[in-house]
Amino acid sequence: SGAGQVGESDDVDLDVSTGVTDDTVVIGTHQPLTGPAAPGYLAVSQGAAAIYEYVNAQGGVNGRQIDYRVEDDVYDPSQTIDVTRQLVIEDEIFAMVGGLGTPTHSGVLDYLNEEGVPDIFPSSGALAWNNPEEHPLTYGWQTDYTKEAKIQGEYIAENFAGQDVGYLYQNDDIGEDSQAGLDQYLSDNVVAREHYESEVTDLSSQIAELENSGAEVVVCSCIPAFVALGMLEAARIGYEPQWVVSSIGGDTTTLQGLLATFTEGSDAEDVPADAFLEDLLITTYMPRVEDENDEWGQFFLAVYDEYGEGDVVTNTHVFGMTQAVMFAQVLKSAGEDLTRQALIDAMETQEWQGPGPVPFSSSDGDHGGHQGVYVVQYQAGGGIEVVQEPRVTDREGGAIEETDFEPLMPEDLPFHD
Amino acid sequence: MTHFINLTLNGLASGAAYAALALSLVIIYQATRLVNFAQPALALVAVYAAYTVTQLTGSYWIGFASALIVGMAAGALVERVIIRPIAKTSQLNAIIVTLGLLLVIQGGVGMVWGNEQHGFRYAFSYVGRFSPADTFALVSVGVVALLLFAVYRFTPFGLRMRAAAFHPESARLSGVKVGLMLTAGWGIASFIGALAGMLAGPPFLSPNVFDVVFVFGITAAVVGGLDNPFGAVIGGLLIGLGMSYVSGYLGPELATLSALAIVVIVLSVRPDGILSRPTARKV
Amino acid sequence: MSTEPLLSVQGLTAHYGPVRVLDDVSLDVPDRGLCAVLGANGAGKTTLLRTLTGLHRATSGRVLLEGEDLTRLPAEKVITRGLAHVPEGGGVIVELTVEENLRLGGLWRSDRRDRTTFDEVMDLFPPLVERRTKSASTLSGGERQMLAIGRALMARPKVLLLDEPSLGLAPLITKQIFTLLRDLRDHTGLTVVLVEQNAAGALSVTDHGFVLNQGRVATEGPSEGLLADDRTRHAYLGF
Amino acid sequence: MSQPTTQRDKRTAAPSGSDRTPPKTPRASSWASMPLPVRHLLLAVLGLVGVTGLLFVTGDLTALRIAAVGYTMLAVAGLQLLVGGSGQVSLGHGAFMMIGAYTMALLVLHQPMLPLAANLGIIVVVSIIAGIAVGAATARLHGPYLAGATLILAVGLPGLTHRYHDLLGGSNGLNIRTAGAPPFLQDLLSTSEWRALVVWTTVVIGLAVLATISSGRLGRRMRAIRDDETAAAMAGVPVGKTKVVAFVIASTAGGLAGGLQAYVLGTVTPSSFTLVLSLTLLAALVLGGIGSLWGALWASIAIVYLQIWAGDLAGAMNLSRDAENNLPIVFFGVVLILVLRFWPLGVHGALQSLRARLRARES
Amino acid sequence: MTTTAPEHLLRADGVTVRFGGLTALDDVGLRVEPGSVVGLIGPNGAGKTTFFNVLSGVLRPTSGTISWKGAPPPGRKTHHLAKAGIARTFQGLNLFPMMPVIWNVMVGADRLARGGSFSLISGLGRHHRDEKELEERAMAALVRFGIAEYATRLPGTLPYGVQKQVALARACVGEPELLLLDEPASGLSGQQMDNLAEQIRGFSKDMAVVLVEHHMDLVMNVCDHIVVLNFGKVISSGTPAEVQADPAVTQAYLGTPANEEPADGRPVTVDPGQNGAAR
Ligand SMILES: Nc1ncnc2c1ncn2[C@@H]1O[C@H](COP(=O)(O)OP(=O)(O)OP(=O)(O)O)[C@@H](O)[C@H]1O
Ligand SMILES: Nc1ncnc2c1ncn2[C@@H]1O[C@H](COP(=O)(O)OP(=O)(O)OP(=O)(O)O)[C@@H](O)[C@H]1O
Ligand SMILES: [Mg+2]
Ligand SMILES: [Mg+2]
Repeated sequence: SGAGQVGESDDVDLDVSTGVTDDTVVIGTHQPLTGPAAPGYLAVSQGAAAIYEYVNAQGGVNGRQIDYRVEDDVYDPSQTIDVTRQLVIEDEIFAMVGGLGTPTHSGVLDYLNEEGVPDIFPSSGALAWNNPEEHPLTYGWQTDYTKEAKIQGEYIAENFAGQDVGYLYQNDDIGEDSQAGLDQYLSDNVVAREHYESEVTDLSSQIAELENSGAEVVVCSCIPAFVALGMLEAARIGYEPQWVVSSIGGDTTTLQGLLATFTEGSDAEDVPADAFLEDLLITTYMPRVEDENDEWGQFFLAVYDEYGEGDVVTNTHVFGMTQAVMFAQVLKSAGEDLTRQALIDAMETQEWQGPGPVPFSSSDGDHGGHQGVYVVQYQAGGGIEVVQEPRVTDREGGAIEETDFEPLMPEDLPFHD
Repeated sequence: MTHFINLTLNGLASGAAYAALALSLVIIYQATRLVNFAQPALALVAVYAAYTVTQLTGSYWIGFASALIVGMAAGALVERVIIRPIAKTSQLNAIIVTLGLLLVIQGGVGMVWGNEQHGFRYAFSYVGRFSPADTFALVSVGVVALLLFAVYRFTPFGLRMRAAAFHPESARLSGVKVGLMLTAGWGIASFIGALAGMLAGPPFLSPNVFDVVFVFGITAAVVGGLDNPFGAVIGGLLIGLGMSYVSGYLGPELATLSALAIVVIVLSVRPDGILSRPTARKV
Repeated sequence: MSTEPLLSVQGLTAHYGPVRVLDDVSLDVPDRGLCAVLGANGAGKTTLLRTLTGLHRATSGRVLLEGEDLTRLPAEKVITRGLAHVPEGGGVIVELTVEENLRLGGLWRSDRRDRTTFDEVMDLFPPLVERRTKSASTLSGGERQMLAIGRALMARPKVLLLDEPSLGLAPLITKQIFTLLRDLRDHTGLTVVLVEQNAAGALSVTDHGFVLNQGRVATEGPSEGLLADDRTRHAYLGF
Repeated sequence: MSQPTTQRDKRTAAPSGSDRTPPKTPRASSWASMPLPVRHLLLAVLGLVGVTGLLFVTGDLTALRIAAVGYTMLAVAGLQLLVGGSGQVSLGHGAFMMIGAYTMALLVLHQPMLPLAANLGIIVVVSIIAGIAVGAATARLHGPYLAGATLILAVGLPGLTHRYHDLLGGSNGLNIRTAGAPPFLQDLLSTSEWRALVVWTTVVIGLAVLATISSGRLGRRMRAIRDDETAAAMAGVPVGKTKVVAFVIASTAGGLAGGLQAYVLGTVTPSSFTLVLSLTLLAALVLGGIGSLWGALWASIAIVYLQIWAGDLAGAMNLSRDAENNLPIVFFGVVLILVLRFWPLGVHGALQSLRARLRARES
Repeated sequence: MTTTAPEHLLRADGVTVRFGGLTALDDVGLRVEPGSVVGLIGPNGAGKTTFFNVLSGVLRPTSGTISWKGAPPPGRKTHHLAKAGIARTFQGLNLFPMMPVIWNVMVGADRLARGGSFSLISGLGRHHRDEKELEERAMAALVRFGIAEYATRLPGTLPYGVQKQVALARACVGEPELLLLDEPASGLSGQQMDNLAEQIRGFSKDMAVVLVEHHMDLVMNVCDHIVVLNFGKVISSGTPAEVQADPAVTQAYLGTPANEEPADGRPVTVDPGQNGAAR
């Protein structure tokens, strides 16, 4: 028989409580802790760990302490496979939570589903996660790139009507999916499409090209390091477009940290980090630590202060923390009698009420996770202002709609004992 | 046309960084006949030291100086403690040990300073198509290459150094303190490596920041010819320009492939690099 | 010999791994002496010279130069005490130019800027003059040997150790070099230790000979004596 | 990686890297009188039996790692022939693995009905072509120049996946699903165990071929070239051709290894075939011992397990987060340095001298 | 010459080699008949090794032709010539330092293996028999040269004289038709030199020999014909007796007694060209 001809696999048994004891539940994740991708993503698991510590300090969930195991895969899919198997077979995790990265997680998607391991909230905006037919145990998390880009596109079309737009995107599914959304609203105004490879940290030719094309608005579907690089490069050649950054790159705390030390004591001192970031538009779906009015943001700061390890709290930490809160929520809903089936049932029936301020979907054949984004703008001095309330949409040609979703505040949301 | 000029200037700027690292590799090669994979790691330590010192003192230039000193000391130390006993056994072993060192130092830096990114400024303003920082990079690399060339070709010290590298036993029979020369070679090379790090490090530091630069540094050294500091400079600029043009006109995903193309083309015409001397008589 | 020897080797023993290649070798070389060290292949001649200059560690025994103990000194220090060594095969550094090779030989001297030695050596080997700036790798076998000897002379040594200098040299040149050695001894007071396979030739220019056999000094004596002694010749020198 | 100075160090006995196993003085045992391929195939069968036994006593996770040891060993063994045999230090071995892996993935995706054996056969053909291309392009290069060229090959080749995004999947690569154990074996073997067996069957055959080449005439020709090209040519050895053949053999082993990796893991991405992989292969080879195929075994065990052990160690040591994260990297580096410091001939060399010492004590 | 072979085994005509401005060989010709021993002598730097390099394909001449058995050689690369039956030793020995002596010699015998590329790559077919045969031949050669005891040693650990024997064994074991020997006697003792003469005369039963050597006794003893080079030019050729009697040779190479004791007491100059024409 052919090497590529795969038979049907048997149904998996979900009525098991692997990794669960009376007072603990073991969960695992794969993250890049070292290697070139580590600087960008290290904070995710740090944030999550802080929340689990907090939850455990409050008595755990349904009397169980959460044992959070983070394995380093160096962002190399072949290592992801090994550490995932190690987590499943050796550590006997109850569920995989927040496995990070598109190429990495793609490699273990089938395995987790075949082994009957719930695959909750992969940390990536790829479209692949939302496929309940093939991967019934996988529940997406991040607002997918196309949805986000549609809302970005609409916002730009409305607020910068008639202006020329340039794209700067990472040359993988981030860029591909983002363009699919942006083009629905902006295709007539696009004057340049520039991409970068995450291995090459030189954006000079791309930025030069963007300037050349006369783009007045630049949409950056990039990770934070490349947002910062792009801004520096633009500043270098005196190019000042309106930057629009998507959630993955719009971590102003991180950006600020990078740009502040960078400009410290240099000739560019008169160009403080603020000046780079001023008026920056960001689409986002999570609480924000820059926002003093954001109760969740403030809550996270407080939790991290007590349970985290040093560091400035960035929105990348918040990414992990939001995930952890939501996982704790669903764990609570799953009840005392914890089995994998119970968790899946809880996922399907959960009424999500935060911390993210946008609706969340994990049921009815839609495992898409966050459904939309809101738009914030960076203010001089480090704060942000919400310039457009959350809107939701689909990933196809559907309309963009406002939502009346209201998240519960930290003290009202049950996610620990 | 402006696009072309932009690409050229960009290429020169990044080429200067490659050239600097290539220079340090050429020095080590001339002093020990080794390709030193630990070079970027030594530069990393130096630059992180500069980062810390700058944070503490508030002065960039004190940091800059400490980077050079730390780099040099680290290079000399590594030679004495780790490389020397192993280099005796075989050359391949010594090269592999530099690989091991790369891991140890890179991991060590991660342990001490964390794997997060840190912002790190340029020596001079980076603003401008060809900014003062770029000028500084290009000029300092050029000056260093010139100095090294002069030292190697025309001073007794340079002669001793080359003799020790090529034929340690004959060098000893001529009264050359071979061990000292090796240590000095590593020290100087790491000094230049640290300089390269200060040029190539900004704007953001992380333990892996030099991985890519180093690859192009090696490429540049090989393209230019390992026996000549000017080769490193020419190779660096060639790689920098080539990659800039290709990524500007054809697409950035082809940048590394274009470096490969440059290597293949240059080495197929001149197997020992652009500035190689005629191959030695074999029998 | 009544006078204090210039170079004195006392009970020298050396090994390669477990194999003993020098076994309690003692020999005295007088000031201004011309000595030959002879022996079959593998007798240990090369090893003896390498041990003298510190390229190879002695297991036991001592090497004294003008009474100073050199045994534990590394080669680069030994050289500065006035010992020069033309190794087997010459050890020319082919990556350097001819001139650089020569300059290297005298580099450790404080008077290295003084060009007279250099000029003298150049005068001795005219074929090297026109190849001064060429890479030493282009030299022919014999030219390399000249360069090696020249480099050793650049150090203005008290004692010159030569390991088969005639290797690859035309007969005329060999003769001239042997003559040169005598000449240098007479005019500059050089002391020479000459290792040679060409026993007859070596004994005819030297005044004292040592015969090594399996790492031991089998016999020694004035050169004419050895040359005349049939027993020694047949037993050890094979002619 | 450096150009040996002509006529340098002819005297210094450098035991390291030399072929410590000169042919034994003819011994009239029936084993020695068997042709090499037969001997090596017998050893291969023995090895396969051993692996099968090991699979039955261990679990699924170990099966995956045993498979990983298998294909890594094949890759390292190919590299060994190239570096240890012909003296061409290649830093781009990962590129060949990548070619094999993508070939496998494309075949499974686009020609799913082809049997695995046919896929492996096609990979061999593709790898041979790649080997000829690289070998011919680099045949004139020496030492560090060859190293530099192959290094940039390892770095540049993954760029193709971005260029031909639609075919090769860009940085997300390709995901494939391959068939598990045939029905009649399904009760006996788990999918992972079946795959490990498939891998090891291919690997032992490959190793038998490599061993035969390495200890036969071709191996001797390569070593001759490594030691002295002119003298080898003067003995009638075609230098350029032999160098290319060495590359072809290495690329085939590497390509097969990559293909097997894709088969086992079901995913190929450019980030699995970085320079780090190529350098790790070479480093591990020297660590294991460059002179013998046994060295390749130790090397592959080191590649697969050192990280894991270090991870366990770090977990047990209660370090700060930064320290814990980075410990595995440091650990590998330290092991590498220490092994080469005290056992210049690698683990295999150390074991050999240990055996020699034990034997000396016995007699 | 008395041999009546209709064809020369090797014939070189008008060989000129220039290195930049230096003419290392200038219109040099040579004929070698089967079974003969031809001596090639001349001062240091005369171009002898360079000529060998041309004959063995290591170096491409600037101009000039070589013919092998009356036809152009089968290829221009060294290994083509080696396959055709030319073997050589090197002035610098060029042994394979990291291979045991027996393997060194087996490489020399490699051209006698009869298996094709298939057996070479697969290790099947003739390979096993070939290997056995090569090993036997190599061992026999070691025995013949009296160095069998060193079979498993690395060349670098051997005395120079033994290394020379290894090099000789490696060159001869392949049963070449033409053997080029570059200073085989340097570093040998008198006894060994006699053996060498014997060996060379033995070789010439099966193969022709071209001998570069500075030991005149040996050269005069074994050569049928001698060619003398100086500054890249042939300055004399003929039988040993003829050459020895040629004053040009005496002046340029062998030296006259007058040279030995310079009259003025100044250090002598070592100059092979002192009597030669300026270039
Ligand atoms: N590096 C080495 N390792 C092991 N044994 C060695 C080494 N070098 C030399 N020997 C051994 O030491 C002994 C003496 O060698 P040495 O080279 O001193 O002899 P020699 O008298 O100079 O001979 P020749 O006249 O041939 O040069 C020989 O048996 C040789 O095999
Ligand atoms: N590659 C080269 N480049 C420049 N000059 C060279 C080269 N090869 C040889 N020569 C010169 O050509 C001349 C002839 O050299 P060759 O080695 O043939 O001399 P030889 O007759 O073998 O001398 P010897 O008896 O000393 O070995 C020498 O003067 C040498 O310096
Ligand atoms: Mg000797
Ligand atoms: Mg010669």
